[in-house]
Amino acid sequence: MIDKKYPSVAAAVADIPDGATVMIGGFGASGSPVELIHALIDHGATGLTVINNNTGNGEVGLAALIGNGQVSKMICSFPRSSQSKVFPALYREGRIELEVVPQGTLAERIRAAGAGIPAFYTPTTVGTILAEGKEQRDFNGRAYVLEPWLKADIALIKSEVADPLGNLTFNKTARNFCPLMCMAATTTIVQTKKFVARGGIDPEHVITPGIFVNRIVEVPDPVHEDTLIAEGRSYP
Amino acid sequence: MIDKKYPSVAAAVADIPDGATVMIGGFGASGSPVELIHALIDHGATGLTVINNNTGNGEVGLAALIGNGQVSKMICSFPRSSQSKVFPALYREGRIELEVVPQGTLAERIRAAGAGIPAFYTPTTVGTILAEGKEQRDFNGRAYVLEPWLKADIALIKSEVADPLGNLTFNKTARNFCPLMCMAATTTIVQTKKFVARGGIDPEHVITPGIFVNRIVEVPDPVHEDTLIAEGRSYP
Amino acid sequence: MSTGWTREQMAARAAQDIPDGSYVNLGIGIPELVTRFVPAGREFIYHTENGMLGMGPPPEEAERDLDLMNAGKKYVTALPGAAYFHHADSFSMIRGGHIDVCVLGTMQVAANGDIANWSTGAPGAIPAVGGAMDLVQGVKRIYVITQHTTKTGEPKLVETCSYPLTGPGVVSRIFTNLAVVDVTPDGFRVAELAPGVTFEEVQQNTGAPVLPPN
Amino acid sequence: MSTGWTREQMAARAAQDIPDGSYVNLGIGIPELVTRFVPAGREFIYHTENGMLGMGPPPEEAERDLDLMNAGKKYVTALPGAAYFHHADSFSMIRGGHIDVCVLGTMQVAANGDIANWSTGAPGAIPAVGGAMDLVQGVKRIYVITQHTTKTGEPKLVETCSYPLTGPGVVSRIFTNLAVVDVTPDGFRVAELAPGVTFEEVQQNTGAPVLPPN
Repeated sequence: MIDKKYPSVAAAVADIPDGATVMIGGFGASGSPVELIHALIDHGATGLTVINNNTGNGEVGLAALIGNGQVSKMICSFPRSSQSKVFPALYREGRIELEVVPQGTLAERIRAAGAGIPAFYTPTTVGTILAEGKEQRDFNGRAYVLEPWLKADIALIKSEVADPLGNLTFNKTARNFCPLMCMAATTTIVQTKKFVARGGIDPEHVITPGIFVNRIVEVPDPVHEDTLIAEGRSYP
Repeated sequence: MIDKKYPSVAAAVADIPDGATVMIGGFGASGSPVELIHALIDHGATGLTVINNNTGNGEVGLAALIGNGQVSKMICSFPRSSQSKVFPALYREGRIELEVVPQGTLAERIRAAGAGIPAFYTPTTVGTILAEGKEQRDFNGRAYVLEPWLKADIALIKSEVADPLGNLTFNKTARNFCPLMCMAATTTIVQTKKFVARGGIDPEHVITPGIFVNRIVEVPDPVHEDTLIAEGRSYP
Repeated sequence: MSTGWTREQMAARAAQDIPDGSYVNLGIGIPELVTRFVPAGREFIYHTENGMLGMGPPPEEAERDLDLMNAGKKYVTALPGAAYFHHADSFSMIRGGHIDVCVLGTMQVAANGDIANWSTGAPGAIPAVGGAMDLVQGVKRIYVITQHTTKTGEPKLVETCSYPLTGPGVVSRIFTNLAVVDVTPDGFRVAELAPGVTFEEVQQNTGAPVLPPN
Repeated sequence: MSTGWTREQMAARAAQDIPDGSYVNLGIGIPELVTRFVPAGREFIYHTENGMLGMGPPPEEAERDLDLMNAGKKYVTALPGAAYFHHADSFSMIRGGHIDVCVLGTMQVAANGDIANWSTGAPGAIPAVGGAMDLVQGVKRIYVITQHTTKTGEPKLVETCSYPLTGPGVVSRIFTNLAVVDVTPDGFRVAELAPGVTFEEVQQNTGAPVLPPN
């Protein structure tokens, strides 16, 4: 019987190589897979390209991964926020690369990778400096730019419920990029709050079908990034 | 308070004009909005372009709409089946036009229309006669064809549960093209088996958000196309 | 000179121009106040880019779900009839033209409807675009609420944006403290003046020619 | 001459080559028999194009749900752990390379892996492609199960397909009644002969050169 469960977050991330491209689910703190990210810090892989909407907050989770010098490039839509200090400092020192992608284009490029669509046209960025260097083309009298798919080696994802086949549900707006990243990574690693037997998720309510998931770790009481930040915590 | 409910299938389809492009949900008999289609037959609009995976079965539903001479063009992936007689006969007489689109490309073109993506690249049809006349291009050493979005004026959809805002769920594989067509039509008309108050659908379980739906008609005991065909029925 | 409308009055005036049943996306800042001034008998449904329709007001602290945020990363609630969805679906709603109205703040708007509200273009600034460029290209109607001038008195309604554009030719109407200003094929045109504000005051505080009300 | 393997034996032989835990899409006809010959200790998860993973066997008539069909429009069941999804997601699984194995029937396969299984190209025939072209381009491994020759004895394994292609160079292995045949850079190569069948018989019934087993 197929069972994608792994014994620990450490085991689940143990083979992530240096130089990997890693998608990390979440929008700000909502849906951030903090335990998986901290396991990746313990694991120590470096030279990572990380894809996330943001660049982390405080000194935990994604910000801690960046602060630990493991990330050489960020691909995101919004690299600053009121509580992000680690990335801006490194960026100003020229120690980390940045590719800014509009949020909707970021989502669509990730979906395209999962869907086998190598490129698509979108009106977003037309007439702006972010369209510079992009191929442009008119359809029905309107201008669009060509955008390529965005793939990853690894996705780190937080789910609410998972079953042994990898079927997932998410909690509220913690869903955000997660179902798309599950589709677009070669190896999708999930930490789940609840692990249920087969049949424990109604087939009508599955958000991410198990075909997009490779490894599942049960983390029954996940910490929330916002809580850690409110407590002034840092990692490691 | 927003309430998209309509009093009857007749009222919901009353303004569909001659020459409209109409998406009809369903895969074969599964998910076919039979009552809405029969209302469209009663309404009598002609010169329609219909988008569906198939061309109907027996002499009810979509097959009856075609048989009634209201459809001038079909866009579908699989226009024949063991029980489809109406379309093949008209097609051989040159009385109806046909555009065959591979099933996955059909789904993706419809989604693209709903998502504001005017065109995308896909490997499907490369090296076949269905790629003739299509723009072809290599990405990462592999050939792809360019496919345009596919929009419609109207979508006729069958749902399992709907609320006044137009949030929808579907029954099992009756889901098929329905959520995509809801996104791609200017006016989406839904017949629902159950109509519930706001809050009657868990926000986590909504399949089609109400923003993609314009009109809802409650049809509590919908006939199933397979049942009508087994009974040898025809319409009108 | 009268300073015209308050922040709340600007939001209330913008809300008047949003039809009943609209799907609405609100930018951060003054646009968020629109929710407090929905005209009687109308209902708007709020979309947030990170994946929800039917967004409600902030929760009591005890009822917070840390996973229920809006695009500004503030805690919110879900109203009955809400729906959650992923980012690709959320931006399909935006890019596909399904959102009726987007109300944004801005740094500059030009007489041809160009908007610049994402970057000052200053050297060393970290570029951060978020969903701004998707919104201005995709939403059916782009409204702007803004003070008519910067804190130092510089016009925000200008002939040509000096900051990098968010999108070209997309704004249809601007609600400022001084006036409601339409973007027309002939440039800015005052649609309505705030109480005590004269057309001349609007012109003096605008960096491009302004046409009087029709 | 031995006729070699039966339909069931062909399906069972194909099933041997599908790894445990595979996501599998089965074409109509002999490929459907694969579900009956899953090797002990293995589990396959079946995908159907119309929107389900975890497809189970046909239901008892009393337990039928008329809305629960497979891509061949036959009534099926959903196993525990199944998931429903819409057509764009379903073909994302296919096009995006997430399905491990697709087992198809065919009219012709060429020595370079070209497959023709959707149309005879006959004048007046109504073209009907369904999901065939998506499957052959998207699924990681394309297997074919087919009689080695047509009912009239014509080879189905040929030098060049005379029927319109479904996809070029996509087939990796063919399971016929006579042999298991690999498509290699050097053309057809027999991997295994059915009991009582000789290599010469396979060559005689094939429309292109065949290499002997390695």
